[in-house]
Amino acid sequence: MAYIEQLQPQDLLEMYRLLRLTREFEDRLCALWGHGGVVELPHGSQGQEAIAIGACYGLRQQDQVMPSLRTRGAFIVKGVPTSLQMAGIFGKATGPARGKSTTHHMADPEHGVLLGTGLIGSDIPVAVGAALAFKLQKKDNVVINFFGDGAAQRGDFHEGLNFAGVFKLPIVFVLENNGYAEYTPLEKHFAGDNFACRAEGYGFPGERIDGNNVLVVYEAVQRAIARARAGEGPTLLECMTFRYRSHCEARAPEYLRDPVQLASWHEKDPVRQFEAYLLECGVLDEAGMESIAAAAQDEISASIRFAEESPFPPAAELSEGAYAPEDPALVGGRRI
Amino acid sequence: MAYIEQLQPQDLLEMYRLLRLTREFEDRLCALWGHGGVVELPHGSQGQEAIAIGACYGLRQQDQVMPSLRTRGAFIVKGVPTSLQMAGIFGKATGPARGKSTTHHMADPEHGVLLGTGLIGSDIPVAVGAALAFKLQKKDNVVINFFGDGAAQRGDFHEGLNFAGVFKLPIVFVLENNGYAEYTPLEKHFAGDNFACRAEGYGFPGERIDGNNVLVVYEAVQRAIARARAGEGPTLLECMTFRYRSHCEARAPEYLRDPVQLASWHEKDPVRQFEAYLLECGVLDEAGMESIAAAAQDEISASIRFAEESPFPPAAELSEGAYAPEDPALVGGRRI
Amino acid sequence: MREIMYRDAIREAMVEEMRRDPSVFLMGEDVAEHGGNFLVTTGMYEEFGEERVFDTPLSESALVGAGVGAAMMGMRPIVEVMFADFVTIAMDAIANHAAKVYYMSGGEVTAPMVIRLAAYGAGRRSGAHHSQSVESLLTNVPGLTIVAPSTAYDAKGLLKAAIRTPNPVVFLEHKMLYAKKGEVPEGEYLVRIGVADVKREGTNLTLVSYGRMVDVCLVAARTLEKEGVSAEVIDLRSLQPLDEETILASVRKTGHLVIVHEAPVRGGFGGEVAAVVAEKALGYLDAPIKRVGAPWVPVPFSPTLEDAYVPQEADVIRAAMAVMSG
Amino acid sequence: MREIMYRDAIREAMVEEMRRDPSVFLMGEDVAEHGGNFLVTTGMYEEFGEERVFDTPLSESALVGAGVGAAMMGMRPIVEVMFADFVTIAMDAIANHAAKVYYMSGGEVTAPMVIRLAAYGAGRRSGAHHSQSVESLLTNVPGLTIVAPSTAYDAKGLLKAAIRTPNPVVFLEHKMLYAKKGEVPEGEYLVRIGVADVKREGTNLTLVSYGRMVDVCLVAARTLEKEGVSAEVIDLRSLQPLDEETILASVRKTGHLVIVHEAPVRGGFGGEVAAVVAEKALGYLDAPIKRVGAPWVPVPFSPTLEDAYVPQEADVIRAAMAVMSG
Ligand SMILES: Cc1ncc(C[n+]2csc(CCOP(=O)(O)OP(=O)(O)O)c2C)c(N)n1
Ligand SMILES: Cc1ncc(C[n+]2csc(CCOP(=O)(O)OP(=O)(O)O)c2C)c(N)n1
Ligand SMILES: [Mg+2]
Ligand SMILES: [Mg+2]
Repeated sequence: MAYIEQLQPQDLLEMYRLLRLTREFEDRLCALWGHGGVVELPHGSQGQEAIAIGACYGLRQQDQVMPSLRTRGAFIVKGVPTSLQMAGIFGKATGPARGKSTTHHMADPEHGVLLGTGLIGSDIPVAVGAALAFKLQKKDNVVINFFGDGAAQRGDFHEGLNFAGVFKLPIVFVLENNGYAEYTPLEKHFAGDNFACRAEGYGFPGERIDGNNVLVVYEAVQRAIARARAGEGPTLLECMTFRYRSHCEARAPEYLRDPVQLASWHEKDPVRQFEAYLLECGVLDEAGMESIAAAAQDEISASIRFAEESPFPPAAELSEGAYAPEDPALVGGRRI
Repeated sequence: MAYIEQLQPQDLLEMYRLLRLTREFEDRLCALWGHGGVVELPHGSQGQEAIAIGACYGLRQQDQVMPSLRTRGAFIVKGVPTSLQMAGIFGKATGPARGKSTTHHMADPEHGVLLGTGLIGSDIPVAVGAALAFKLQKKDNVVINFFGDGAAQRGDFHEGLNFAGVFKLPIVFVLENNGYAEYTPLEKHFAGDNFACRAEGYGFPGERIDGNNVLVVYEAVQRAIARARAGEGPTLLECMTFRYRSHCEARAPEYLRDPVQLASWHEKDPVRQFEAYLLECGVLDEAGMESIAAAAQDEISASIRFAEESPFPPAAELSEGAYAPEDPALVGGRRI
Repeated sequence: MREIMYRDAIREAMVEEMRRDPSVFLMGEDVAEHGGNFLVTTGMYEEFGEERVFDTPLSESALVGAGVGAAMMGMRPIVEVMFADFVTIAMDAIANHAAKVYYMSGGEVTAPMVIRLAAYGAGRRSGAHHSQSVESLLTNVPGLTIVAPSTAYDAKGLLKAAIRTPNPVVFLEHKMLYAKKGEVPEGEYLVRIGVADVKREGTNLTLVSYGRMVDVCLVAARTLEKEGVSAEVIDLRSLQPLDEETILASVRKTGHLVIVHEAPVRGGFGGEVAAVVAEKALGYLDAPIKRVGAPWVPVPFSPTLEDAYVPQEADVIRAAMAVMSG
Repeated sequence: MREIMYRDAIREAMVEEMRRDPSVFLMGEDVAEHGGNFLVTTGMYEEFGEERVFDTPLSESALVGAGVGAAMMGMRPIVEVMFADFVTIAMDAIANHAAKVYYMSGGEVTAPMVIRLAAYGAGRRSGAHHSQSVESLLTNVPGLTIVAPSTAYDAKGLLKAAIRTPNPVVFLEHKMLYAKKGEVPEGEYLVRIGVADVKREGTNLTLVSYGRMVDVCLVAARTLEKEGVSAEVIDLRSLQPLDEETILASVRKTGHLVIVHEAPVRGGFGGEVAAVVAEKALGYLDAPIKRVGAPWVPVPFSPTLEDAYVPQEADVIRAAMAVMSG
């Protein structure tokens, strides 16, 4: 395991902090839902955090991530302030795009987050296009594209991965296989044995890995990134995981799911798992654990306060910004 | 090879007749192009005939075929009169849909030909839907869906095959891999080693076979059909072949292609190959060969005459038939 | 009479038709056990079983495309597209295949199917990709039939008619109408496709609308009454075919026309209505035709912005007063 | 002045912009060695090499989607969709992504790209899926800019402007115009997007058109002259933005309006033009507004049918005479 061996204790602690912060964000958000304030319907990533943290840890600022609906951790690792995210979830003017779009698919060029889309899977060709830009610009940056097992059934998954394979683009496809597309279990939308094998049909490697082990994810993604930066092309990583919450907060966690299966996954909790490892190898102690937990609590509390206290965007801003300012020498006429 | 062993001499002779007739149709059509009469731009299937003949031979009338742009033989085996096809190519009222549509994507419910589309690959989900109907209707008919290596890069290939796999539908996907999508060679639109492996990602078998050997194709398709009729689901067959003509008659056969490669495929000609086999095993002799060839010539000559002598549809028919007649109790108002 | 919700009326139409005709079936994403995110198909899986009510993979193009293929082979599929915004990934199956089947086959093949573009429109803080009014992406496509009911009664009657027609029908369901209650007879009835409904009679202003905006027009009409303006409110119910006669008869009577829809104005269906009147009843117009619609931007997420995005009673009244005084 | 074909003008615009700006590149199906089925991109691969002119797999959704992603990252892609009819499989990337990038990102990200919807329209016996006029699938989508040049001069000038704008532009090329010759200056010039062109001055009838139908209107105008009708012919050139002022100024002068496009009438862009006039120049109209367009059917294949499908001079004249006598 070449890459994780190079991780220093502070790296491990930082990964742990990011895991805790992400978990804290999601738990607090889900708890707030229904009690006013939260406007954007939460699609909790609890149980899947290791994928986003492991995949994004150590990325360059210029490296781009295209998050899925369930990759809160990607925003956090890339440095998108939790206060900005929370404000956006509250629909406030201090959120992304001053409230014009949801945070689910927010863009943050400053931190290397690509603008996504509400159409699951349609973001894949767009992420591939960002990787194409890097290749054409001769930059050795990479794109990490997250999506779920459901998204993998979209035509855009196929066209996007084939396109990336043909041009050997610097992109890592991180498939979060949590066994469900909304309320449809995997066996009802997929007859294959695994998704990793699909990579062969595009001419690049695919691998199924444990998505609940942050170090396993980190190792696999770093290997894929090295390939990508070296111009050797894409990699598909199928990360096996499970979500604790329902598809969204409109339903209870057990809705249309087996409580036993749910419980079994709690056993493999990515945060606790990593925590136990760190305690065991002495990188972390109870005190450190507590302070990291407390810091996470404080940050999210502050973010919620920020969101609550922020103003809504004035209605007047509605009609601004459908078009970037254009040189009058190039464009005239009336938009409407 | 279970299925070809059951073929009787008259079956082999009939397959040979169909191969010759298809070749004759295509050669005469390409020769006519540019000399008036032919309205529909020919996309010759010369060199690939064994796929259509081998795949469609022995199909039930109720079995449906969804041809590709290069599956002339499918129309012929399914019994669509060559005179009707030729008349359509001439744009005559005696052609499919009385000239309203091209013959490329003609429908012929009487002979089990599904309405295709000019959008390469978009026909796949539609063919899958026909197979879905058979399953819902509890009929053990099958659908044979032909398409090329280019079409296999469309999102609809992916969505269609996954859909068919999930519902175990009675359909056989026949991929005509002729190494080109129009003028783009395979290596420029595909980085994988083969297409057959993609089937694994959909949960059903895929196989690469010799598309220039009509018996090899027949055997593989019959096996797949048996699976399909038994409710065991789809199969993907990648048939390796090559087209002698250019993508269409707008260009010469050698245009953007290697003459040596072209010549090498002529060595593997599906018609001559089968002919040699039949002569060798004594099913066919020179005399029989001649009479079959002569009959094919006569039929195509007659079809061309029929097409030439047929009238064009009167302009008045233009605006009829966008909607099936509707019960006035259900629909009123103005269409336009 | 019994009052039920728009969503229940849609379900009732599907259930009645599926009991009547074994070739009718429903497929879509999470329409079976789950019963749909807007509870439209709740209970149907339990009654009809997984052979006639089933979930599909997350593949809208295959979903609608397979519907076309099944329809061509004698079935009568109802396909639910979870959010109308997703029509962009099913456009080809709708516009290039379903719509052209009958013509391209010279009348030998039909594609009797209903494509339910569910939960269209703004109002639920769903963002730019779950809130659009997509009708104009389809209104210039010959071969399609397009309906957009505004009441539970029409939803049931139109959907039953749609399921029975031999041609493909696009059925638009506004997400903010799902919970709206209305009188709906228990039993069998049909609403003719292509026939508008005069929701309110009036003498000096015609308000033409469809979908969610019909109610906005009705509220505006009551206010206008106080201003001395007697507004007639027409619910098109169907965009294709279009009930030109009802529109023209009203305009000939009132001499004033305001067209209201939730979609943005430019390139919206309101232009078609205005053009029909400007060609066939121009002489009866006493004032310019005005259109009310959303501003020229994607649908925003934040409540303050989204609420301002959706045309309101005030917008209709402003346009109406301008027309009356113009 | 030098006369070149429409297709050559399009190529010249791309070549000049690629020489000027290294971030501009071209991708599409068979645009490189092959140079495109309509010879539009011939020679570009030879000049710019495979890094800036390259073929893509048969994947229109990925083609346009990747264009959006590359544009968001600082490139200026020109993506060629081989036939405009295929827009149905790239709709999502165009309408749901490219069009919304700037708004959804709060102005932090732009998607400067040109989507060349090539070879649209009827006339070459190409059948229902290679002959459509698809503009109305896009004219109700905020965020897009849509141009449809009718001459070689405009094609070059508009495309150069389109490549330089920071917003996504849909560029419509009519297949029957590719071989049409016109005067085109050798060097650098731009045609402003959103500005219509008065192709012919007239005093008592306004013919508004775009794309291939502009020439049909010009021929009709000459014939009408003999009938004593002085027709002004306006080539919109851009549908979004729309040059309302030029349309309105003309109608205020002539008092008569006929709108002509190749797409079917119902739901076509002609409705938008009629609505603008019916709102802003109604008082100046001396007669009903008429629209001329294709019948309500898919584009047929057979020559006799396809020729009858495309609006002809006679159709324009018939409508014009009806308006003048109405
Ligand atoms: C094109 C499209 N179809 C359907 C939906 C509705 N939808 C939102 S999330 C989702 C399931 C996604 O499943 P998956 O990709 O596995 O991601 P997960 O939610 O499991 O993380 C669906 C069907 C959508 N947003 N876009
Ligand atoms: C969606 C779509 N894109 C592009 C085209 C133009 N086109 C027609 S045939 C073809 C190549 C098809 O290649 P393949 O599927 O391998 O079939 P082949 O012609 O080799 O038999 C292309 C790109 C089309 N008709 N439809
Ligand atoms: Mg999932
Ligand atoms: Mg091929």
